[in-house]
Amino acid sequence: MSAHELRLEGLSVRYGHASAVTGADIVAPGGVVTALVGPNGAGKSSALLAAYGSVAATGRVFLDGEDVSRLKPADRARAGIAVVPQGRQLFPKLNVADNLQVMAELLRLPRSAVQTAIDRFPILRTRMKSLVGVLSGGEQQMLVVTRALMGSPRVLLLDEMMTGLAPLVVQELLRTVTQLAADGVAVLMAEPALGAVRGAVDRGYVLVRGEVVATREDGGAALDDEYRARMGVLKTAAH
Amino acid sequence: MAETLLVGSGLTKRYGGVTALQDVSFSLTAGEVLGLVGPNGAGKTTLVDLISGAQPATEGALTLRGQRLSGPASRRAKAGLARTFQYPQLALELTVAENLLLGRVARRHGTVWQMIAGSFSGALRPVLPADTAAVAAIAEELGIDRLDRPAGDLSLGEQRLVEVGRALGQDPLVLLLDEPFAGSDAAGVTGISEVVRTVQRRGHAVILVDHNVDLVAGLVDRIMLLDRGRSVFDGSPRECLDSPQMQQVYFGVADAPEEADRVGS
Amino acid sequence: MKRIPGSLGLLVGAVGAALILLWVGADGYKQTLVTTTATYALVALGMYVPYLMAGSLSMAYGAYAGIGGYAVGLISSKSGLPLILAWVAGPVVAAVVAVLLGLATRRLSGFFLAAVTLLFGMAFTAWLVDAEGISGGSAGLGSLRKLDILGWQPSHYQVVVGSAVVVCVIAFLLDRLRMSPWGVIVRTMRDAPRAVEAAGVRVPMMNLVALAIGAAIAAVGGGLFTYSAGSVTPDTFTLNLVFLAIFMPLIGGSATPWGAVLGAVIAVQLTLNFPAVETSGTLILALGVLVILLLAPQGVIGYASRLVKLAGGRRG
Amino acid sequence: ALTVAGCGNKAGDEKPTNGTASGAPIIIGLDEDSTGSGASYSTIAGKTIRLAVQDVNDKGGVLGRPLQLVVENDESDPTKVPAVLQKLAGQGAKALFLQSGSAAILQAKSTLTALGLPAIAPTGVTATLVQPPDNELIYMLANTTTDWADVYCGAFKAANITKLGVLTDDTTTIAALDKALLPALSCVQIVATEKGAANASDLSAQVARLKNANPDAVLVTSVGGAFEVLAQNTLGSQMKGTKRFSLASIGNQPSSWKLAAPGALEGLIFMGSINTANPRTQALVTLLKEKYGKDYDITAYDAQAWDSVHVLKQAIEKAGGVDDSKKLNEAIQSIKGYPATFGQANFTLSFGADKHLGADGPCGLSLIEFGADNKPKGPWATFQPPCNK
Amino acid sequence: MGQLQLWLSALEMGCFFGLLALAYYLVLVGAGFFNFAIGPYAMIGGLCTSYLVLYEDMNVWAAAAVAVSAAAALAVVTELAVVRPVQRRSGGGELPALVAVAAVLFAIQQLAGYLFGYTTLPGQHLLTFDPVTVGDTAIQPSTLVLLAFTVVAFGGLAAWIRGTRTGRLLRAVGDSTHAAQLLGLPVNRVRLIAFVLSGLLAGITGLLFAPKAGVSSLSGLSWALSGFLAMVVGGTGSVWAPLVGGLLLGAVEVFVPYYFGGQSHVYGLLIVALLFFALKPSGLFVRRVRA
Ligand SMILES: Nc1ncnc2c1ncn2[C@@H]1O[C@H](COP(=O)(O)OP(=O)(O)OP(=O)(O)O)[C@@H](O)[C@H]1O
Ligand SMILES: Nc1ncnc2c1ncn2[C@@H]1O[C@H](COP(=O)(O)OP(=O)(O)OP(=O)(O)O)[C@@H](O)[C@H]1O
Ligand SMILES: [Mg+2]
Ligand SMILES: [Mg+2]
Repeated sequence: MSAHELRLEGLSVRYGHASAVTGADIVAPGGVVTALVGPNGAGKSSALLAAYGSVAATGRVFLDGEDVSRLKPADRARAGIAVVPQGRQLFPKLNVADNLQVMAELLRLPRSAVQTAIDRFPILRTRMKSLVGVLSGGEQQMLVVTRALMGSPRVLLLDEMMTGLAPLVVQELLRTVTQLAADGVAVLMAEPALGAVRGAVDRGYVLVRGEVVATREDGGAALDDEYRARMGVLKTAAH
Repeated sequence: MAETLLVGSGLTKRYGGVTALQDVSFSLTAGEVLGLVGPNGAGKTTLVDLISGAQPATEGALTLRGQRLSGPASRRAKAGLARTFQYPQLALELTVAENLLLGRVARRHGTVWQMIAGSFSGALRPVLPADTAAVAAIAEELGIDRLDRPAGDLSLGEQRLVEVGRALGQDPLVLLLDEPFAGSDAAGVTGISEVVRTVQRRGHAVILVDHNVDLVAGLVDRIMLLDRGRSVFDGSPRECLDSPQMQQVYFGVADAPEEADRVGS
Repeated sequence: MKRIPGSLGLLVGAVGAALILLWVGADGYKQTLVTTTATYALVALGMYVPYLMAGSLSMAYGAYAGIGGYAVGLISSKSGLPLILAWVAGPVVAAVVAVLLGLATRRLSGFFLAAVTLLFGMAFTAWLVDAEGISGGSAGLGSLRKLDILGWQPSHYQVVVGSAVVVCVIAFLLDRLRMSPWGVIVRTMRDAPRAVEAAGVRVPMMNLVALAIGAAIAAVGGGLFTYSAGSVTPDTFTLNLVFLAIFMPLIGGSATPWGAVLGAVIAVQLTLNFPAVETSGTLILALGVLVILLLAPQGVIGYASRLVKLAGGRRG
Repeated sequence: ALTVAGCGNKAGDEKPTNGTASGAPIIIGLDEDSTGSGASYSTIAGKTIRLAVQDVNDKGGVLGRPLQLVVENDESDPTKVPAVLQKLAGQGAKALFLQSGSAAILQAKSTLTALGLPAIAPTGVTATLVQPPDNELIYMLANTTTDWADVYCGAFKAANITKLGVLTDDTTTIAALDKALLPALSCVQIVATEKGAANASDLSAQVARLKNANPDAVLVTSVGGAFEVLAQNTLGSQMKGTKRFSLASIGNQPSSWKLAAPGALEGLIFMGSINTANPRTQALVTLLKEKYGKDYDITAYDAQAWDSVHVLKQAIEKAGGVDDSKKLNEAIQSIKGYPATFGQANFTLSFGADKHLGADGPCGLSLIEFGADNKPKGPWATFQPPCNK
Repeated sequence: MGQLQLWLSALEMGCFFGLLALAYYLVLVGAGFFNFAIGPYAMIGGLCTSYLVLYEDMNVWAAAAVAVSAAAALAVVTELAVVRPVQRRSGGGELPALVAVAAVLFAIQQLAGYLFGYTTLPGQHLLTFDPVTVGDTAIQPSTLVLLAFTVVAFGGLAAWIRGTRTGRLLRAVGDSTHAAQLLGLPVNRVRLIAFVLSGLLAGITGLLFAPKAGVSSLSGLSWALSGFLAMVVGGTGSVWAPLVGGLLLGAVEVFVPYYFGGQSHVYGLLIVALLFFALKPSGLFVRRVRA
């Protein structure tokens, strides 16, 4: 399988007068897991959603070299960009099956896609007819992840994907993600702290106040050190 | 021997055919921090809900300092409980400062008469310097800046910090934290850990739910492990981390959990 | 320099009121416009606390204003008590009624309250017609006594000025209330009731208090109108008034109670004093509301403060 | 595109001109509901007021001066009434016509007292309008409920009706009217009084209860419009064979006749005021048909509006002007024996300090029966009010 | 006559309220707020038809088609020109949108009065056939048509909402507009469909009900309130909830006056509502989720 690639060039996001991301250049090549780390409010989510198209942004987004900046989110999704948004971006008063069905239809997948997808987390299968709003926090997060992995994405945007998941699930998901990356999918995961996912990360960016301040190509541990150092430096500078 | 603060016995919660919590008992002494861990859907949030009164228990009883703890959440909050929500519950149109202020002032306006009196004093003397100062102190401790922004403008991680700050503002006897570390950066982790320590220093107690077991183990005196609604282990962090139960249900090799025994008719 | 909370609003409001009173002068029509505006403003202010702060929509404001009006009528015609007591009795009774209605729906979300209060408003009018002995039936109560406050008998113009002052004072107090801790609790209830409950406040009870305050203020307005119009009938305060009162804060700007006052001024100007006589005031008002919502969704005050900020930003 | 042609509400909206009259105009205020809940009947009288004013001006005006109307719309909203009246007064109005919903007119009374301006409510029938409090300056033309009671009683006696059922709407206007009318109907036993909402969409429950009470006849008291029609439709289908009576409104609302189910109004007897034997009525009919086309159905509203203008004209002439409103008020009270444009040929209107209600005796009334085509067929053969004056 | 007539009336009123409530339900599900302009849409459906037939000599069916399209067009205008921009400009709060549709309600009523007059016009019959007689009770054609339309409308919409792609999208969008927008669901299109459907539904409902008691420009407000009550009583948990709410309200409107006298109707409604809400605090059908 050929390796895919997501490239963000000069990406900027503004909310009214406040600037959340300023001129970020970020590349997520296929075959490896790229991390976007930065403190709370650094602009990670904004950058990811801008790449997906559901937040208005300037700058350009390339998927496998093709400019998709003008595409709507739905079209980007169909083109192969999948997103695990932060927080509970689900439909609480729809049941589990319908939540997945909505996504399947957006991606124009066959009916069977829902059944296949749900096999990722057996616990969800037992709750197929439950309203999503009664599930536990972790169960909901599992559903968000399941939904993102439904099609056969070329790019995975994972915003704090592991929030609220138990270690057991985290390990399994990391295995899945590394496997997908190995198969050529471009993976970009945003985390405020690398922690448990450090081992799975191959390269990454440090984002502070909307700007990329560092890039590391030599693995998750190095990136984490860089990030800590940057934050430490920033702290002392502030005093 | 420290005073016993909060005791729960035989707590059970059923939703239709789903048993979310089954006969869980625990006790919490002053100055103690209890960690609550368990796989997803184990019933941790449900236990927090039952204690805080957000949900009525199907069975079981609670006492706080020997007094029976019952009734709506507000009454329990007045008795000294404070909690955070796994997903932040902020008033997004209000500023960060106002959201923090809520925790600090709500108890003061608890009863009907206090509410009425509050409306008069609020109209005549709106802002008390002590409140402003207290809010500023909490924000400082958690590293929250720019208090005049609407809470809706915050990133999710920042909102979670405000959530913790609001609960701390209540100066609770027992603070219930539901996954406070999820999505926090290093500074946030330090801030929240500091909050836990502060409450502990005051001789009050904390129940800490989180999946970041390393952080939990470093902060708590005891860990209770929940699995499928039951308490399967209760002991010191060390013992717990080494216990076979923990290995099996929490870290162990992934095998599909038996759901059939929980989802009944 | 330490700023007194709410002083800016009061200052602007008081200057505005003074300008209006200057414009009015001795013109009887304009004086009536002021009392009508004050009445509308008080009903809208009454709605402000429960509706815009706490998010519970009550449609019984016609009834609350009516209670205030009938308090004036009854004390004037059926008792020897000083008339000023009507402004105590009316608001108290209105608050009690609001609490009872709120109790009936305390476990429900906003729209149930809207439904029940709507029905109550209708039943109240029917009751006024039926309860001849008390309310004077469909003819209502008229021929009111003049106010006599400890020997001081205010002239018509003094009543007009007084009503403007009352509106300013209530708006100022509500503005301070909004900023106070109490106001923070009430405003949080709208979006995050679970958090408020978990922090130690019984949300349903707090809602009742908010509803009671609102009803009491509206009753003050009803009393004012009845006094200056000289009579009250079961149909004086209709559902129309309630809808007007829903519009007003949004026209003026819902961020502060002063928006409700400004909204009342605009509503009265549009429906009663618009140059295109004989056309439908309701239509003009409805279109005005739409235009304002589309052009300045934060209302006139929100729009003005944005302009001020922009101007300040340029300079700074 | 939708055209507005044929739509009654626009007709006659033009402002009256000064005609042949010269001199300083005499300003008269018209408080009208042109767009609110009272618009459907208020506008009928409103346009005839304009027509009458034009007619007066064309014929030389009052004391040689033209009448000039200033008009404000209160949308039948009582909270707007004080301001509207003040505005009219501010524009120089020396007398007022109150042509709005009755709740609004009731609210107007106290403001009139404050303003000191005399006013006529041309189509008012609610007795409370001219009763205390604050009734010193307000006048009404048509017979009120006391006269009606006599006429009904005569009719019931003639038709051998001893048990009456009443179906009434829930407006305050009708509540006031019922209060005066029903106790005065002591000639019959009222076996049931049922009330429905004025904007009701269904009255079968009320009619079922009436039917259970087994009355000899049913009297519908309502402001007319949709309620009246629904009541007659329901009565017509569910209480076939029971005699039906009504107040005046249904007769004054030609537009409502079309609303009724085919034949639903047949046999209904209403309290009419239009009698084509009256020469003045005939003259007005001619004028109206000239103006609005030959299909125009005259109503009591037209006639009463016409008379209001002329009563006021007479009063102004008697007072020698409008500068002294007290004098003008007394002048209205001094009008005696004005021959009315409605009612029977010898029907007159007189006013006095204690008589704010013009009608002299029941000759203004006439019981009219509907025919199978849902249109008034003519005087009811069984009984007519005695008119021996 | 007996009870049958009453049951029939209750059924007819219930269907009418239920259909209006269903129109509310569509917008509530798809766009998440109460569209009070539903009443005026229905009024336009009835009034415009009558006006065209009576004053423009149009054929009933043609007039009905024009009127119902006008109602649907008003719904589209409400969404495109009012609700959408207001929500966008005010940051999605529910209050401004609610106030805006209340303003639309009054604007439509007044414009209708201006165009079609302020008097009540008789409703027009789409189909005329002999009344069906059951016992000694005659069921009017207009009643039968309304009942049939109720069955079709509810059946069709239930199937549509539950079973089709757009139906599911509708529920998703109304459930969390934010999530829908974030995922890239066609939020605007789905909402527009909801508005058009509710406009059509309300327009037809008004048209079919008008023969019962006529229709005037001011019918809009009272119809809006009746539909709102039925919606609140029914709850939002199921497509059938509006119908149940409507039928319940219809039964109250007919049987309370029947058993407790005509004077009782307003008090009766209030008391029934209070009792009902005390026992069933969130309406008959709800979907409860954790906050
Ligand atoms: N209202 C409800 N109806 C049905 N099931 C429910 C309801 N509320 C909770 N549950 C179920 O109860 C179980 C326990 O939920 P709880 O939220 O307590 O889990 P948790 O331990 O907090 O999990 P997590 O770590 O994922 O947050 C879950 O399986 C959940 O789906
Ligand atoms: N809707 C919004 N309106 C205004 N400002 C916003 C909005 N959303 C985010 N921001 C601001 O933009 C900045 C970046 O937010 P973003 O959510 O992208 O951060 P993040 O890096 O994902 O943070 P976290 O780790 O907490 O999720 C923050 O300062 C935040 O306050
Ligand atoms: Mg983020
Ligand atoms: Mg949980």
